[in-house]
Amino acid sequence: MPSFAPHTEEEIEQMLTDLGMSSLEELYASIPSALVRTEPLSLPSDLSEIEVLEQFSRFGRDNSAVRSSLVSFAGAGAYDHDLSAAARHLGSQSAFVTAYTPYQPEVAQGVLQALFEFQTMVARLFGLPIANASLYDGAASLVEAVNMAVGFTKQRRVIVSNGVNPSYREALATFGTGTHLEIEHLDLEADDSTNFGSGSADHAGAAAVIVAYPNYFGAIEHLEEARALADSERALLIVVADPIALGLLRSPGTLGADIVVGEGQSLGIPLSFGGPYLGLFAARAEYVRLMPGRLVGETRDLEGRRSFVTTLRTREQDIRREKATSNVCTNQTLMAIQAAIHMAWLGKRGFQLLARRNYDGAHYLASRLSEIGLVPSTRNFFREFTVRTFGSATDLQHRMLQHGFLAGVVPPGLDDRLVLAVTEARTRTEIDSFVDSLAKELR
Amino acid sequence: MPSFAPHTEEEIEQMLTDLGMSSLEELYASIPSALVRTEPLSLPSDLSEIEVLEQFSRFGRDNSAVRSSLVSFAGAGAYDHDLSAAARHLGSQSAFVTAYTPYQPEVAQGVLQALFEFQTMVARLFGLPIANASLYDGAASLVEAVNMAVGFTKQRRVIVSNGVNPSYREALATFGTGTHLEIEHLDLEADDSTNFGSGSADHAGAAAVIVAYPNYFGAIEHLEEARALADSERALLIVVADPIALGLLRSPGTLGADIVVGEGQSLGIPLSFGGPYLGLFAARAEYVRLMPGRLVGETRDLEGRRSFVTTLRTREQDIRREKATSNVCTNQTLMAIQAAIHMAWLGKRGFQLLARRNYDGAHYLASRLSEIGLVPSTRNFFREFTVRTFGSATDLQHRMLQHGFLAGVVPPGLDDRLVLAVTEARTRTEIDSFVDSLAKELR
Amino acid sequence: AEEPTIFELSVPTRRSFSLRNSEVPSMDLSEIQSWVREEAVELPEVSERDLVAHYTRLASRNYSVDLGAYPLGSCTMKYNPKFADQVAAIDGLTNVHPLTPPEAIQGWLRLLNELEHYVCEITGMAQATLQPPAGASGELTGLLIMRAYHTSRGRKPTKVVIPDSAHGTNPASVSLAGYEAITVPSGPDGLVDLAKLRELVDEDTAGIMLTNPNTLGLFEREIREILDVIHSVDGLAYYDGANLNAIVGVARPGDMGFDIVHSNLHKTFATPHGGGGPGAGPVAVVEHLADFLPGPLPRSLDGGSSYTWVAPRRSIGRVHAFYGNAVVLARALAFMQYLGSDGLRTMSELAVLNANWLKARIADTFEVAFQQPCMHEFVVSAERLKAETGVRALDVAKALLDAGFHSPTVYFPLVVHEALMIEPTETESPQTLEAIAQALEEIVASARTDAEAVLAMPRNTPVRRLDEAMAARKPILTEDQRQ
Amino acid sequence: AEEPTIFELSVPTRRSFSLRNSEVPSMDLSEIQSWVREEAVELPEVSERDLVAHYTRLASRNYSVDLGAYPLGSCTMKYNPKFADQVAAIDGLTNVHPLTPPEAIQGWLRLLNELEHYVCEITGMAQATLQPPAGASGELTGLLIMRAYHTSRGRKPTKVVIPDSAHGTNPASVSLAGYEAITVPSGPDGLVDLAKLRELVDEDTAGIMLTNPNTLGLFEREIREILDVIHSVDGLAYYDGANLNAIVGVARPGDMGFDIVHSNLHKTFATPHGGGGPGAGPVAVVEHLADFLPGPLPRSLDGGSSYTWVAPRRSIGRVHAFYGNAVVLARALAFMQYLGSDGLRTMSELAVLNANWLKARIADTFEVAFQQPCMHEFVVSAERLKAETGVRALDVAKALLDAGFHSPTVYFPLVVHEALMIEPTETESPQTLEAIAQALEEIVASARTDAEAVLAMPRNTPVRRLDEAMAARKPILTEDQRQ
Repeated sequence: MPSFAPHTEEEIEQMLTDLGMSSLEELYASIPSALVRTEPLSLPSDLSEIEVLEQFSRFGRDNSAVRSSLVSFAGAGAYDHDLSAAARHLGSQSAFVTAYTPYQPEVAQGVLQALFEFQTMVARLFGLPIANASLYDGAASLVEAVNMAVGFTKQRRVIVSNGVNPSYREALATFGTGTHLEIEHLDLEADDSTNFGSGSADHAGAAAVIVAYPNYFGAIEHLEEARALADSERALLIVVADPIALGLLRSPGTLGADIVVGEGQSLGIPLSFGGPYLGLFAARAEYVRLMPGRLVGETRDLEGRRSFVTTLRTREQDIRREKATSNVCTNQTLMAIQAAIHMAWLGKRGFQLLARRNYDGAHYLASRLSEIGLVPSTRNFFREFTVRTFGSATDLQHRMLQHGFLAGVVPPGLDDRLVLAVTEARTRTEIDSFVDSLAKELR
Repeated sequence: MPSFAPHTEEEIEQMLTDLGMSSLEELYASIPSALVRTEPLSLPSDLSEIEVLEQFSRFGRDNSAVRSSLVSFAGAGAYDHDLSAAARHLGSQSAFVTAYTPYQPEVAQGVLQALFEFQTMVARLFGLPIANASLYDGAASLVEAVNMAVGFTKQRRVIVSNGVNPSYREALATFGTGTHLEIEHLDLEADDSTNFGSGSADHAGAAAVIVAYPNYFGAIEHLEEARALADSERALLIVVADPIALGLLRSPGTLGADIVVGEGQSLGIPLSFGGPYLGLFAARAEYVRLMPGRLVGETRDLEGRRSFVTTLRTREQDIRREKATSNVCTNQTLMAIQAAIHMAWLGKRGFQLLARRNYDGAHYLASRLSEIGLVPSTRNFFREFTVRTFGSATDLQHRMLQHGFLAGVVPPGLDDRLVLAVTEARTRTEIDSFVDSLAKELR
Repeated sequence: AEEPTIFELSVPTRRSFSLRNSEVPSMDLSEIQSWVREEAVELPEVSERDLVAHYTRLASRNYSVDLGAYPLGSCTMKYNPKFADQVAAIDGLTNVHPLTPPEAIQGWLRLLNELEHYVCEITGMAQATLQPPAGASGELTGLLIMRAYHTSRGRKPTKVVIPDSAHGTNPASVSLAGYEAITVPSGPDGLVDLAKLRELVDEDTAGIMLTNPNTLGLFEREIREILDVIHSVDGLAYYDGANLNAIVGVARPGDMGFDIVHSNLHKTFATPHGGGGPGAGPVAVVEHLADFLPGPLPRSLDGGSSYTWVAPRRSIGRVHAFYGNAVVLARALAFMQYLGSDGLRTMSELAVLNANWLKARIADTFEVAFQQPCMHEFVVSAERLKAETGVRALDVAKALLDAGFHSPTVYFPLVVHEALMIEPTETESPQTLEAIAQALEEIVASARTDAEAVLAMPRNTPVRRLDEAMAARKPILTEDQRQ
Repeated sequence: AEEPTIFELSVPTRRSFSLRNSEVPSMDLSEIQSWVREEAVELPEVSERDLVAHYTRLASRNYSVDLGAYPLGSCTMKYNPKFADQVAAIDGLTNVHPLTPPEAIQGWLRLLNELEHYVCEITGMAQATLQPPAGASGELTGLLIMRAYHTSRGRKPTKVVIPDSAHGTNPASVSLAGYEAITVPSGPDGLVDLAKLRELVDEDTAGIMLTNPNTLGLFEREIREILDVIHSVDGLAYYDGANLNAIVGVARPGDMGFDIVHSNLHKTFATPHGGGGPGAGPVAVVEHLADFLPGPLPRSLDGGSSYTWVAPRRSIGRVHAFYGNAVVLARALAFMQYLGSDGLRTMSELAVLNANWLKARIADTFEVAFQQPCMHEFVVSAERLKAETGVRALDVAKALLDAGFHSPTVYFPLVVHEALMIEPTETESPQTLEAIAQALEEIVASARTDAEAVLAMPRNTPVRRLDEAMAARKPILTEDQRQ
């Protein structure tokens, strides 16, 4: 008997006897015998917890790309920020980790209040009045935003800047086959910012104009131009925003965005090889009944005490079924709570300072790289920027790995460029060494 | 202002104003000015939490002697057992970690009940009716046991086997200068067991006879002989017991011990470079009012609910002052709770099986070593035994480090011996490789 | 006492943060000046001490599996073994950027490849994507594969069949996949009405979505016949793995004839639910659908000595920004390795044993909806109790909170009135099942003697019943929407 | 509800354990047969699920710093920053055997050496041992150094002077060091009566033990004069560091003239108290006592490029089986590095500010024992309240639990009647201090209107007041002693 289930042999016997059965197999009498396996699964037999742990430690050691052994300048939607110990500690409390979706609010005030606070922080960050309690990741948030825009405008045409993360655009295309999206793209200028005049000029009406802020290549977009295009198309403006950038830059909501989405990984969540991350989603208040995902609202209990509850549930799939605003059920609550704690740990001033450190680091690297002839495409960038390499960027990246550096990310289909990110976790020494190594490789 | 204290500059000003003061320095007006420092401490300035963490990670990397890179056969009072994840998780809950001594039992039932359960487990393990809520470590428990025996017998002579861990004997000697102990030693036989006839034969009366079970060199002692000596000396029999061994061996209490002490590190506590560990202490019920340390007892609350409280507090220093049974105030509560959880995780059968695995591992190593001419001094051993080396054991140990092995412990002053321990954490492959490397070095 | 919000605890210039000392010079902002914000974002300003106290107190106001039983039907709230938390904390797994070249992430690629193998063996499928971050995402992924399959064959069917007992995610996902959800009713035995299904299915049927056992906890005995109907019109059969915990090692969707399967790793494979997520919903398919899987897939080209990413030939495209909830995937694999082949089967057997035993134990307390043996969960009705005392399923659920247990699922599935849907999972002991049964008995007994008292429950919880209508009438979703 | 004990949850053959699969052959037991036990130790047999639920529920029945304020005088229950938990979990620190040759433990040796430097700089001493695992152990270690010093000079003085306000550990340690504790009374100002001290001290005086500030929270202004008296008879002055949190960076025991100092790292340097331990109580000494320190000491022989163990020449011998509570020591060093030179001083300043402010704030509610400015803690008396209402200091302490705060220390120091000893620490905000003050005011107001209600408190705690007499009359210390 594995140690996982509590039952003793004797108890199993007794329970079966209580049921008038003589074996566990009998429990499956309702399954046609042809479907009941007589052979065990062709999988290894059980391991002790320590052996499993050692196995996974070996997996870990087989990844040379950990912070302690590889200095990373990779970003492109996932950033190597320093994590706060407090958020890690508080987010790993079993009361949060092992709870279910707060369907019984009387015993779920912890999760509910933490999510209410999270919603408030996201709304303030994005400059919009309401936010939901999280979606799967940045890409999912974008897909849901487009679905919402389609639902609101009854249009299926969406205009997407090529500055939006290629993975997000791919996910949008994937899900767009189901929702019959017609996706048009906006080209980029030489400075990596979107050319808002590059789409079809007939202004036929669209569900949404989508732009990233800053974009995948690092450029800070001109949102007023995006807003103008959206207006001319009678479309919603959806902005994919980097939350850390908003410590320094004006929020998309105040610049005219109708929906702002983003990836929340930067807000205190480990790189984790890509997940679990955190989809952020905020919108204008008028869209509240079209929102995807869970919403936590404030109310009172029988005794008049302030309390919190999931609300506007009739939007959701378990009640509205095929007419739901989204099929989302599970979200990323734990990550949302952890991000909220991390944001509170950073606080108003820390968040501002952090953004500034990221800006300074990236611009310092850019200035150093300019010295060796790698000039960023734009000077309007925040913590990430793009340089053209001389020759294959993939090869260069490979060679830089031997020096102990992850030399950014090679954009899909653009093997002569590197997208480089610098967070507050990169010291000046690391940046200088990186530039020196790169100079050697390029010589 | 460091981030540690919450006060804002403004609040500090306001609080000072409320107090009629104009500066923080004024708070120290009662200190003679000659004693108030005007220079800052000659210490580095503050670091961020991430920088401190990185600093300590470097300290960690500078220890090559971690399990992942060094296969250890060292024991001698600290053992490399596998730890249970459950005990680690449960023991690190902040409700336990950041609580104080349970002086207000109404809000400390968690710690109190956990300690009551711990006391029960220790008492059952040692075969005695009562146990306390922990002392600092095995050595401290021995010192306290001797103090208790001295208090009970009014004798200052103690008879200590040379099989007792040398560090414990040293600590006893250290503290014995304050309590005016007269310490006599019992020699060991060639098989590393105590020669109970080797002390002075006049049976002048003693406070205690002290023997380890199994002893430092690994030999399982004949406790009935120790009991006979204690009887002839009208002394208490104090046994320093290895808790893991008691999964296989009869408990010292049932074999006549009056007080049993031991080191609880083996019970789910990390090696931790020697601390924090866990002093175990159990005794016959008649000594209850002489016990050192905290005792948790069962009682009822106002509403008749079973509850737990520290009891017999009049033994303790904060009440009885210079007449207290001990000066202990802080103990090792957190370790006691963690050990209790680990013991409960092991359970009756797991504890037995674990002991057997340790026995098997040690005897397997011994049999393999015998093949290459390193024959253990005794065959009556549990998970640890002693071999004589040909030449300096320290040199051999140094050479074995290069092979990735910690070749046991060299007993103080005996540079031709190695004390080798094998726990369940050592695989057969590791044992075989160790023997192969040792054979090469000895060739 | 109410806990203040973190914003109410805020004091200007107070702080928790501790940032690495900057060694980088301050750089010129003039280039981006027009974008620079004037006011900092109004995040709270609290000390770390208050931050920790706040979220520790919030945690103390939340029920969780670690505190006690959670017999929440269809949610599989089993105990999550603690060693998996250590797996999830391994530095070499958590501190890895997803866009690292394969040579530097061999551990991760191997791990994911191994998990894919486990998922395929357990479901009886050929290949799998690990990208979907939750069950609903898996459903939509599977349906898009279904769509791509039909498209590849030049067909454009428009309908997907779903039983009336299905989870809401199923019809919602069908809509998002661009299909029309067609409901097939359950027969009086709670199973799909095969005759009705035959009437519904035609050339316009793209496929079917089924949970088996279904949400009533009943195994669809005629599953092969059902799927034959679908396959006869070139439809595909989608297996919703929400209830997989009933049959691991006992029966496989692949053997039943399913073409596409998702598995909720956070249910069956014990990754913690996190208050609502993260989850993971890998999708496995039969060999002839493998080319449509989202990419990239972790594959060895040299028999296992090294791994790289491979893109499926006719992939529907990516469904996650990276590779799914990777650390959740690691936890699930760890759990599978821990239980091993036999342990996985025993897990399901004991889940089914617990459900049947508890069902029998409370058969006199509530009306059991369907008499045949159940799988891992079962549904009872509080209709009689409601008629006799006015105490509804919801009230029973609330009263159970006072007894120290989480509530069962109520009012689902829709086909049973005053439904209480109970899934004890295999991790609860017979003693705990007995305690739940006794608590339910006591609630029913109380309802008969003093219904008002039951209607006023819970009383021992951090808050009592909430005014949900008030919350919905004029939603306050943020601190700033409060008047 | 009562929580069953882990033994009551036990069911024969149930299990949590998961042991590594054995590859080693089963070995012959015959050689040790006479020792082999017949029955396994009666440890509980529970599932990991029940184990986790049990200890999670126990944790939920415990107050802690992370939940709220803990103004427990003389205990310095400050917030423990969370990053130190990560320090304490570093694999390269925790998984190291203490008896490893120095070449393989350079990180630990360097760490300990660095901590010794911090301790010495903060206390104004020359060298230190880190072995004592707690304050009381440090006291005894220091006193044995005192003894060894006198012995080395061929002297055998027998008495150690202790103020009447001292902690109980002081006289207890003095006894265990083989000395007689001689009490010097406090004057009306709460400070050592210097004249009385002069009368007491003679050639038979080995030394003095002092806490400064003392347990009344008052700084001994005449400290130099006091120590001169001691030194004039070749006595040594021992500084009990229990109250060091008041003066770090502001004043140093070494500068005051002390010869031996212990520091409770779990108080001043924020290592968590763990429900009563582990702690750490390093002892630092002036240069001429360094030879007596317990060994070994971590030292560099080549200016810091490598470290080894060195034994002091006339060491009193080891006081711990290994090197003390090493991981606690690491946490403390991490805290010191985090605060840095200035931060450490600010820490103490704000601790003193908080204490003075709260003292002033509640001066109308209780009688402040001593009017002069306090250091990090202060003592008030509930004598008037008791006389007027029958509500004692203990009752105030219990009532405060209902307000969500931990109680202050009561009935200590002994020199104040109905003492409430309050130490807010620097980590509590002014808002929290105000909330404590209001709670105390409300208790006193309640006592005047309805004393019975206050005497019946606490009501909102997991259990209410306990029958402590019953516990002591016939002690039940284990499950097996219960009838």
